[in-house]
Amino acid sequence: MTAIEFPGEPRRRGSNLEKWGWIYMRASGVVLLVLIFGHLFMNLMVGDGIQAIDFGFVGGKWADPFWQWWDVLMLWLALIHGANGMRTLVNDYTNPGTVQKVLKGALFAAAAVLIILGTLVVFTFEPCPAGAPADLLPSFCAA
Amino acid sequence: MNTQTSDAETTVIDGVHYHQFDIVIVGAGGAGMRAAIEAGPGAKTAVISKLYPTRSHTGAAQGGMAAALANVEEDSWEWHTFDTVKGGDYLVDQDAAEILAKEAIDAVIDLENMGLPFNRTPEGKIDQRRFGGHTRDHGKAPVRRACYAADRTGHMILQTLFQNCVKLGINFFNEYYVLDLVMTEVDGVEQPSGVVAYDLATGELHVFQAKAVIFATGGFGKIYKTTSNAHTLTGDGVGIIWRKGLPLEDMEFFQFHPTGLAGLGILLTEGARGEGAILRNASGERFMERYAPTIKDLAPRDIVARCMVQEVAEGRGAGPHKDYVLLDCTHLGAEVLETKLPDITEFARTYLGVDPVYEPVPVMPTAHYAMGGIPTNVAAEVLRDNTTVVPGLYAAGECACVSVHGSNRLGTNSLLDINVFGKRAGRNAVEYVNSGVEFTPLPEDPARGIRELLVQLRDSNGTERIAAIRKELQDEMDKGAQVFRTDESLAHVTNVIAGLRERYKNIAVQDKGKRFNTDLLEAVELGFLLDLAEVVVFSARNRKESRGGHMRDDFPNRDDENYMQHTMAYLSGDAHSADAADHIRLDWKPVTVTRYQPMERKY
Amino acid sequence: MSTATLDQAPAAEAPIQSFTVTFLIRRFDPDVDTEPRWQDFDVEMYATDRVLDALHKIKWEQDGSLTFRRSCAHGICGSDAMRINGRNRLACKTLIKDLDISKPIYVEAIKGLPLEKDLIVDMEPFFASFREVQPFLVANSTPEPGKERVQSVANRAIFDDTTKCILCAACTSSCPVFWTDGQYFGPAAIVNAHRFIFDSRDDNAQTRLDILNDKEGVWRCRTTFNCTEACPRGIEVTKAIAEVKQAIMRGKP
Amino acid sequence: MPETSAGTLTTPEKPAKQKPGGTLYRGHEGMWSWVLHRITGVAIFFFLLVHILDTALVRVSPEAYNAVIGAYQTPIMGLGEVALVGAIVFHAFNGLRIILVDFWAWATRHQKVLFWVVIALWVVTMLAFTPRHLINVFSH
Ligand SMILES: Cc1cc2nc3c(=O)[nH]c(=O)nc-3n(C[C@H](O)[C@H](O)[C@H](O)COP(=O)(O)OP(=O)(O)OC[C@H]3O[C@@H](n4cnc5c(N)ncnc54)[C@H](O)[C@@H]3O)c2cc1C
Ligand code: HEM
Ligand code: SF4
Ligand code: F3S
Ligand code: FES
Repeated sequence: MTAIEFPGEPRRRGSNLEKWGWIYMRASGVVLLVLIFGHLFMNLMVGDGIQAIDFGFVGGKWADPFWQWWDVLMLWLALIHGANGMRTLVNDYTNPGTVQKVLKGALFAAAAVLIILGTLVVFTFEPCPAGAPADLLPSFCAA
Repeated sequence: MNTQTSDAETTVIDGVHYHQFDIVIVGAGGAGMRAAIEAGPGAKTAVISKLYPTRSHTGAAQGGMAAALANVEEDSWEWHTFDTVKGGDYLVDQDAAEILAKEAIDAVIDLENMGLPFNRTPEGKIDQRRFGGHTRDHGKAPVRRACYAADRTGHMILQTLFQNCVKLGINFFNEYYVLDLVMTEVDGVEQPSGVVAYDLATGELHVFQAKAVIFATGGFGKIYKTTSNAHTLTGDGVGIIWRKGLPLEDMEFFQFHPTGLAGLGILLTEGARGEGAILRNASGERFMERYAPTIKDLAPRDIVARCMVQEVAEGRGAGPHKDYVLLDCTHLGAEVLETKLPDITEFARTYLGVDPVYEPVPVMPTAHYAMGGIPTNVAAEVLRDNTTVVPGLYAAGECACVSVHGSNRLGTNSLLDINVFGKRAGRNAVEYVNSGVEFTPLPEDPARGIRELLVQLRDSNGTERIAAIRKELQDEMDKGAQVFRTDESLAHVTNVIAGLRERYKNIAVQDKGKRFNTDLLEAVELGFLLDLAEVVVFSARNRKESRGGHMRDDFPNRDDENYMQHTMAYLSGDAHSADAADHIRLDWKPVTVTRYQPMERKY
Repeated sequence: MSTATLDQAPAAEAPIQSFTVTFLIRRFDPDVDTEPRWQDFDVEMYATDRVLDALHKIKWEQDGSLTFRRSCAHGICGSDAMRINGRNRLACKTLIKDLDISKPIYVEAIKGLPLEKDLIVDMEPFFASFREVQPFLVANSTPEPGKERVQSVANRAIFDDTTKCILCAACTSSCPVFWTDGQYFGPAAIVNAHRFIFDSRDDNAQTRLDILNDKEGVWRCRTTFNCTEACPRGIEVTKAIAEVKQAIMRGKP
Repeated sequence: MPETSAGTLTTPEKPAKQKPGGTLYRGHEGMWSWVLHRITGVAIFFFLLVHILDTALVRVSPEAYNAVIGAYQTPIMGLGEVALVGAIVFHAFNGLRIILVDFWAWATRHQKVLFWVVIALWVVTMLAFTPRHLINVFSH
């Protein structure tokens, strides 16, 4: 009867983790603020800033477990935070159905793959790979 | 879909939908929903309302609801009865007033138990405030009797009742305009068999067959221009009853509330004066001291309104045109205004740009409340003459006349009225439908008259604008039938109305559509307004005395000898004839007096 | 200044001057139109008139088919929420003097509910959400017969703000989250749940908190504050929503 | 929100073009901060995806990593980094504002003020960051 249709349909109900998602966004946000600002400061503000970043710089940082953990923590928190935030957008702008499922699946997959990849990279990182030109490596490799 | 209903058994014949309910309640204001709460659990009930329930004008009521709870000071229901009788200038049926005052206490407690958030005393009990005409010990001093929730008492009542209807799962048919009551003769007795309603959304007609019908359609303040009433208060229910040939009682008594925002009519509750606000004229004088030395600004409304008009008439009005007086709240302080009178403070700020904390507010009387209406007995049963009831037909609320308000209603007694008599109507209707009565058969094509009326209106291509006729009616009613009336002014209005009724036959409805055709409905509503205004003026002309809300300049005194009785107006003859005398017949109905003999009314 | 004198009388002193104001109204008649269309009307108005007066003037003097809801005309019944110059307001509470009349005034129906005709939308989804939060007192205790339940002034004050709601839908239809898919319960439903969750006489708070802990419940609110700004009753809607969120986290009111 | 403004007080012109879909809702600080928060959040997310991948190149070889990082050091990317940091800083500060608004009644009442505080902090932070970063980018 209505010419301009109601965008919605009967409300879906059921148990959900929205509350935890909401809390997580805030908790992770506060921690991320510290982690990301620290990260940006170290990488962009100290010394020559972005110009100083190269393999050697990264290697130098990750030689220290402190920075390893820092970055891994940042990786996990940010990806989950970001992916969960993106899930909110998908919920807002798509209707339940295949498209929505595919998008959410893609978000989940991307976050999972990158978290695993990133974690592996940080912890299995080899600062002084054999055969690499010494001028590209962190200074301590010279030894 | 504008309804919240579980009514599955609908049949459609010739485009008309047929429903069947034990009880049909017309109107979802305070009275209608209070009845529904009583009726819903006991019988299959439908509430039909032209507005969403929460849009009803009960929500506009501000000041409070009277009950002798004695929570803050000594009080008793006898005193309340006396005040009601005296306030109504002894035209009150005293048996009804007694019931009102006695059942008030339960009515308030019921509402509280249903969840209404009353203001509280420091001990956590329902707080009470002063209100016009409510006194301790038969007029000795103002008493705190009005239970309130800030200045939103009506809002809270309406919401609370609606919430409880939701809780009970009451069937609502919202934005359905009831346009006719179907009466069928059974064994020589006319009784209701249903109502015909127009679904605003679709333009389709619905017939609701019912064993009992309760009218709770509110007032008809829109016959006046300056009024505190909503645009939708066009008296449809009262008009329907009138057109059925049933009588209307005491229609000449219309209450003008003293403190409407000047020029606008928006109400500032009497609760303001209950909290201590003062009326002043241009020179700052507290003029009520002269007229009612004992209770001053808290005299009943008819008296205060009259004094205000008199002050202005005698040149003591304030403002550039000396055409209003001032309500001074400045000494109450921001705290009291913000906590106890927040809404009216905002109204003054929004609509007049006046801040009551710092400046007095321009006010003038505004048409407020119809004391008259559909005559009922104390069981809320509608009367067809002075004593005979129409079986299965009930009325409650402002559309009804019990009469607990006589010739002048006391503030806070109407919210009480809708609860006490709304409840009685619902309860008695349940008892009636469960007493073994059958559905009264509907006549062949019960919607025919209405269908024809609507087709005729929709197709009308006359030259008269609905709004122009309505405006002229309202202007003239304000001039000739307001606080002060004379035979001359009333005769003039009578003529004007006759002319307008003629012009009404030649109106134009511009919207030819079916869906949400409010243009069409405004035309229908105007028809009711014209009918009712005519009865008001005709009854007023006939009462050659001054009493309560009816103040005749040419007969300034109360005349108990000739007029201590209710007016009963009947439609007789051709409703369309030009001369009201050709189709209105007036009769009298005695006033029930139990304890209080008429006395002079001094405050 | 407690005594008033003639020259203190405010309001009426303003010179009575009228203006021609142009209104652009988004019209839609389902019987004829497939799409809403804008139509303009010129109306003579006074500064103290309200937008509702303008709509009435148009309906009564120019085009009787213009359709809108209204009743009380002073902001108490909640009939006439509409989008005026891009914001949700009550037509009867919006004064011409508070608008910029050098430009046309845009008037359109509230957003996010099905458009029925001109300024009228179908309110049923809105009321359905309202009903779903169980907006009524559920008390297990029985008060002494013939007596009120006792409630302290302080306890009464906790939920005072949310008792003011007139169910006008200005808030819900201003909420960007509600616009997206109309699934969100919406601020008005939460306000009315709040009204009972924090009423010391009520014993059903947990149920309501569970209902609002839904996917479409309070967590969808992104604190955009459009609701709070739109509310004609001045209810601090977002604050009420925040209080409900916290009650859910605490597990009790 | 009238796009086409009109003439004088007494004779407003008819706007030539009207919005068929209805006007844009004119929300206040709360709504616009949310719009910005959303846009910046999405932007950061997509950057993060790329950023993890490029950083992962350290596992491939120093040359590969340095080649990609080199791209970040060009002037054009340098400006892009300013935008990115701007987005992160806004999102971060506004995120804090949202958290305060959620948990602290005072902040709920004064969210508008807090929005302007966020903007002020953003300006200060960007003033500290941008010149230094751009000098780094352009001085090499
Ligand atoms: C501004 C104001 C302030 C007031 N303050 C107070 C106060 O402080 N204390 C006090 O005691 N009293 C007060 N009153 C009076 C009191 O509020 C009213 O008299 C009372 O609320 C009337 O209630 P009701 O249920 O009879 O009618 P209403 O609340 O007016 O309801 C009428 C109902 O009937 C329906 N209806 C009408 N016609 C039709 C139709 N044709 N078909 C279907 N449905 C129809 C409407 O939709 C509506 O639901 C005040 C009145 C006003 C105007
Ligand atoms: C720097 C510290 C950060 C803080 C303090 C922060 C804070 C927040 C908060 C509180 C929310 C919830 C907003 C709401 O519920 O309305 C949020 C949402 C979001 N955040 Fe962050 N965040 C930060 C970093 C990030 C990062 C690094 C990303 C990207 C990976 C990101 C992406 C998002 C997204 C996509 C949303 C959803 C936006 C929306 O729903 O509108 N945030 N952020
Ligand atoms: S909360 Fe305010 S805006 Fe929302 S429905 Fe209630 S009164 Fe209207
Ligand atoms: S507008 Fe909507 S997002 Fe929340 S603050 Fe109000 S409900
Ligand atoms: S008409 Fe009642 S709120 Fe505007």
